[in-house]
Amino acid sequence: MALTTYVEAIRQGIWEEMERDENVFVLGEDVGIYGGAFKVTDGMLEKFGESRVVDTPISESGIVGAAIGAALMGMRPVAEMQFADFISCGFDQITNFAAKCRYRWGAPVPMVIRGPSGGGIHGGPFHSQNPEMYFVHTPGLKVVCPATAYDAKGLIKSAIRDNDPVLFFEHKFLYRRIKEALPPEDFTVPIGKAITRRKGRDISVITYGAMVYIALDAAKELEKEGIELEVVDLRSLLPYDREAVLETAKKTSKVILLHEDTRIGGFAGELAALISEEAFDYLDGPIRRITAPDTPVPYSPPLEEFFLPKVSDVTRVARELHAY
Amino acid sequence: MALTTYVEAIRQGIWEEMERDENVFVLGEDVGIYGGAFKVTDGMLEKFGESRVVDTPISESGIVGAAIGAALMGMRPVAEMQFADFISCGFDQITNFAAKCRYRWGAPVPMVIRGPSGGGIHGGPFHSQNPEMYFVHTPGLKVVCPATAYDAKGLIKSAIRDNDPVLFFEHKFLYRRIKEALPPEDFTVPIGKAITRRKGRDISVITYGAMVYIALDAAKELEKEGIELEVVDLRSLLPYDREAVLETAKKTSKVILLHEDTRIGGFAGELAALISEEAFDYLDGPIRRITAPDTPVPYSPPLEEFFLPKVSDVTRVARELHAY
Amino acid sequence: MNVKTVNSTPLANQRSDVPAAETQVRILYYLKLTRALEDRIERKLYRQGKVLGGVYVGRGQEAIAIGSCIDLRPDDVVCPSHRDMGAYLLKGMDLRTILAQYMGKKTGPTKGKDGNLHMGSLDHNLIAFISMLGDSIPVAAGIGLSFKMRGQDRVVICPFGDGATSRGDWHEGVNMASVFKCPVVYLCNNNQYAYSTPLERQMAVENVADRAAAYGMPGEIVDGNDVLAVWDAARRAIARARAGEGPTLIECKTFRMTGHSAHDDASYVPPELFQFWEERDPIRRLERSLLKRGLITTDEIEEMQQRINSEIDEAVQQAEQDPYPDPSDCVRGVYDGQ
Amino acid sequence: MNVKTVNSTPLANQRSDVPAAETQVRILYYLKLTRALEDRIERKLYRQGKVLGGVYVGRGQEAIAIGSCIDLRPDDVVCPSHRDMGAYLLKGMDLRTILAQYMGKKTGPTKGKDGNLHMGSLDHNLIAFISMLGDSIPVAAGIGLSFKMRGQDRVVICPFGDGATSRGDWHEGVNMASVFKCPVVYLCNNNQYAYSTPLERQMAVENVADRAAAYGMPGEIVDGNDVLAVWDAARRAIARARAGEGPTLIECKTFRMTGHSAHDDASYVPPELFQFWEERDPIRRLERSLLKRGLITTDEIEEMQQRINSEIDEAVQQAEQDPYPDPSDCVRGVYDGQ
Ligand SMILES: Cc1ncc(C[n+]2csc(CCOP(=O)(O)OP(=O)(O)O)c2C)c(N)n1
Ligand SMILES: Cc1ncc(C[n+]2csc(CCOP(=O)(O)OP(=O)(O)O)c2C)c(N)n1
Ligand SMILES: [Mg+2]
Ligand SMILES: [Mg+2]
Repeated sequence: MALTTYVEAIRQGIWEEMERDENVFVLGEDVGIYGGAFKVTDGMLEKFGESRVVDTPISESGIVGAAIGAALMGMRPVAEMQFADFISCGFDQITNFAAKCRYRWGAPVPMVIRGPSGGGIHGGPFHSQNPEMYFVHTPGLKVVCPATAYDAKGLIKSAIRDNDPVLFFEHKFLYRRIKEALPPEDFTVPIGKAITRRKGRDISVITYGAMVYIALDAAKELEKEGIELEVVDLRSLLPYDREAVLETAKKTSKVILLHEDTRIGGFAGELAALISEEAFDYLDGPIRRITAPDTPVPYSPPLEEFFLPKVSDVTRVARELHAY
Repeated sequence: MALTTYVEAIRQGIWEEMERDENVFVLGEDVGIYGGAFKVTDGMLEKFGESRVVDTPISESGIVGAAIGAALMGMRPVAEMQFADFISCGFDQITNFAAKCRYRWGAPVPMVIRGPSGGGIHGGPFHSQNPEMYFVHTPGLKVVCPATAYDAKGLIKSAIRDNDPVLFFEHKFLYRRIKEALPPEDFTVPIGKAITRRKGRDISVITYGAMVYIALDAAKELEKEGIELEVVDLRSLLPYDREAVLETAKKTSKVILLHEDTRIGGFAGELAALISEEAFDYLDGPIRRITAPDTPVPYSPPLEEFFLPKVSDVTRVARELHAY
Repeated sequence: MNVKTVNSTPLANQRSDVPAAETQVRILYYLKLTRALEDRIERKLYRQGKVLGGVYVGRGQEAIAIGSCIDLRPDDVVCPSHRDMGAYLLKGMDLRTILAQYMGKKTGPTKGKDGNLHMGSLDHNLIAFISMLGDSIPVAAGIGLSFKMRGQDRVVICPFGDGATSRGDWHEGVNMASVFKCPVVYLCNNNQYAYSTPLERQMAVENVADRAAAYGMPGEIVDGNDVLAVWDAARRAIARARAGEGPTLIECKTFRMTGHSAHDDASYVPPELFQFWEERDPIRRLERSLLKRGLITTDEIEEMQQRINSEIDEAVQQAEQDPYPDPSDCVRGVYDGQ
Repeated sequence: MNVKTVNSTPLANQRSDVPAAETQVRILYYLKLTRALEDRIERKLYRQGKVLGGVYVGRGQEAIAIGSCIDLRPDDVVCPSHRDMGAYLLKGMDLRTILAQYMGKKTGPTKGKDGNLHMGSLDHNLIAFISMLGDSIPVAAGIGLSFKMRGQDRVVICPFGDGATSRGDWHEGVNMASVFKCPVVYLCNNNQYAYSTPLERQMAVENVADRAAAYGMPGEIVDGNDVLAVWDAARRAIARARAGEGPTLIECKTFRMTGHSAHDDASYVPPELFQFWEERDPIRRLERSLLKRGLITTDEIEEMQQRINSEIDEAVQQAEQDPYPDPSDCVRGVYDGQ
């Protein structure tokens, strides 16, 4: 059976939703004839035509605002940020207009904002960012960070069908590096549900995005030493799966929180607060954070290598926790 | 001795810095003849003239960008956001240009962005926000949230003298509600240092901004029951005083994290992570968060009353923790 | 006041026209209703502490929203700004609902979640304004874009102030609307001040309409205190939009006859300016013209005023009796199904 | 190509002029140096994997940065964009430093923290570009504002692409510069594409210069592939800025003779367009003109090319030998004193 890459899975998901629902359309910079900087909308112009595949000027705030307007009229726009870093330019429309319409006046804004995030490709400070926390801290939004091709396709479909604004952060390092066989039939993955990628009795590693693979590699290595990691992939950050987080924490009693995003104010803080608030009695050791340091994402290979959390970070911390 | 309000303390601080250093200037909407929506720049136009008190068009991103340009040339701009809520419109310039210049190419950007934040005045969703976390999660920035007139004056001076971009969030509820006698001589308050507002052996309440008063009122009430709260006012969120946080946590072994900002991704998460990581063995009970719920700030009095953390929330949680 | 078309592109159907007689009388009614309602809110309810937070009114600018929206179809959309009360009335939002909004009552369109003119209703095709000025400009473009995609001949009226045109979102939105030829009428309330900031400190051009040239869009200047002139310019811009010819920028020269908001005494405004514009009050102007043309009598005007006052009295009473939201409503409605 | 001044405001000293003979030869040198350097980076070092990440070059557009910056004073500031290599060379950044930047070496101006043209140096009065297009427009206004405040007669050259003019920050920055009369020359590289998006999908006007009218600013169109025309327009705009008359918008019509970046084959660009512009290559144009006017000989051109090649060879060797940053440098330099 043919294997589907992460990037192709997203493309298929959007494509199928556009076939299913004529209210779905894509807009963004170079999404038309060029098919998007990473080819996520490749072929859509030919298939669906100019009115549903809209090339825009370089106006992130305008793109988001226009998507909001269309969504208020019942359309289901899927707006591309050429790089997730540029979502900063649409921050106000997303956090103040899109996020608050339903709460203020009951108006649904069913839209998706998607784009490539994350490092590991020597993109430097403006093509490697992980902007998820800016939106996780904004009530009214949903935030999704898929790690596999299956989840990418299932979650982009759920995001498009969702009646609230969803931020869909793709990890560009995974675009063409991972593949899997996808079921031919229509399927979705629910927003807000985590998945356990590996069961283990000793230590829980709660993570998401590209870091899922770092955790799994670390688990393989520690296995040899008889240390069993449980790896939980959150998949969604807002809403996030409180039950799954508490369940694994209570099960292993030792928790590592791992993300590629920077440390202070990162998602690990939210998880640490939840766990120390609601699973305190189950903990047998300190909750440990493994994150990028608090710096912009540097360009030069040795610097970026230093910046990104590594398998050796997870194994080191896991050994310490195990010995604790 | 005359008492100085919180708002007047900020005005004095900026005024004195402008007298001390001709590179200091203010810019923003209606800061000139009108003296600012909350009168923070009142009288400055007459005293310092148009070239140092710059009324701008309604262009938050332009205001921040212009401040960055001036700062790169060695000026020390103090940019006003008429309401901190509107900082969302300058988000990109702040987080991508100002925050990253020094790291990328060693260029200092000594500037202050200040404005009124917080609720309690029936301002509704767009005149009551607490935007601090968007910037606390951005390496390269500093974030300050003073709670007293003394700190407001001392910290605005430190912010203006700082060689990095500082976000200075004033709490508009405190502007005219609190007063104190200020020393006549020049003084500053260091960025990054917390202060213990009240010593207590039983439970630590770590907070900042207007919530400091909620914590102190709760402490008075609990005192009667023999429960002694220790109230730590962080004053700065980035950098924040790790030592002070760990010290009080280790001392009382029971911690309440209190803020007016919403819950998921709020600063309490950062503190919970630090404490459960580095003071785990000292804890005698779960770390408890008291925050606003995850909603926009509602307008109607009963709703806003429900939204804002109250003295009764602190006393309730403190009693639970004490009994734990 | 001189009226010129700044852009070479001619507006569809340049021939100017006037509304039917009964429409002109309806216009007078809505002008007076708007004025009376906002007076009641600002000068009474706010001072009585029954309306909290900020209050902004459109005193002296009523002709703009009303002249432009009086002939809209129910399926046309308006994205009002903070001085466009008339648009809410014309789109059919009733007085009691509006007053409940100002009082933070559960019966208001935001159920107390937001205040003053920060209200909307999809049933009325009214988009709720957010404080961030200019944000509604690209939103209006997107609404118009959806009409094009669906082949609908609906239009969007998007009013804003002179100050809002300095926002980046204004530029991005107007540019996108022009590139996509969206059916939007961008309507500027140029009251010559943004809060305390006069026009010359906001822009280096004489007219907001001068900015239309940057978008290949017609830019027309009208006397914003002449409701019939606003009506005519809007009529032509709406026709142009419905015909698929794209957006138009209409600049309505007017003046803010109050402070920026209820707490501002506007001491920074030269008194002569208030006097100059007081003489051009849009309501008295229309009254004089209707009387002169025998379309209405002084008794009828008097009676109209009585009717308006009692309508408002009644609505205020009802709204005052309306319940506040339940405190726990605070946590409801953030997401679908909550 | 027709050159017109869009705005009524005349530029200071409309009489056009040409640079001194030795300046024209220096211009040729910098044009050829820029071309050779970018070719080396894009066609050699990038393909050899010695330069990672994205690579953008200004092939065919070299005349714009060089014509506008050749006569700048050391204390004048430039805020280059991603196709303005010439500006770095003219402001005195040496080849080895630039190449070290592309290779992520510690000896580059960002010490490996950032890549390609995302570099700056306050010593050279070069402001580091950030990816977010248009962000440098208000920054340039602020730099100019500081010159006004301090009574300095310095100017800022701020280049950007046609696509960047769609950004809200472009509007806010240009508007503020006009209102404050900042000494800035806004210089548009109109290469008629933003990535794959042609001009007509970005704006509803024919010329970027048409946008100047919205800011009461002169807008001049020049042939961006005629370096002497660019020099002359920039000279007049700089004089105007130094004289305190405010900003100018110069639109340089040109064409991007490559893909958007090294990985883009530009298959979406009609081949005729490349051919049309290839014939207008700014370097060969200047060579022909200098030869015709006897200001240089073919041998001298040949020799100049040799010199440039060996300068680059040497710089590449040095940069390749330069050290990478220490991994732990990652956490240094976020704040003062770190
Ligand atoms: C982005 C943003 N910045 C600042 C404000 C604060 N503010 C509210 S109204 C106003 C003046 C608006 O002027 P204008 O657009 O001319 O409208 P007018 O009030 O004159 O009708 C300002 C600065 C805001 N609401 N939004
Ligand atoms: C705010 C923002 N959005 C998107 C991008 C991605 N991007 C990089 S270059 C480019 C095209 C730029 O076109 P133009 O401004 O005409 O400059 P050119 O590359 O043609 O010289 C785009 C869309 C960006 N860098 N910044
Ligand atoms: Mg105005
Ligand atoms: Mg271009």
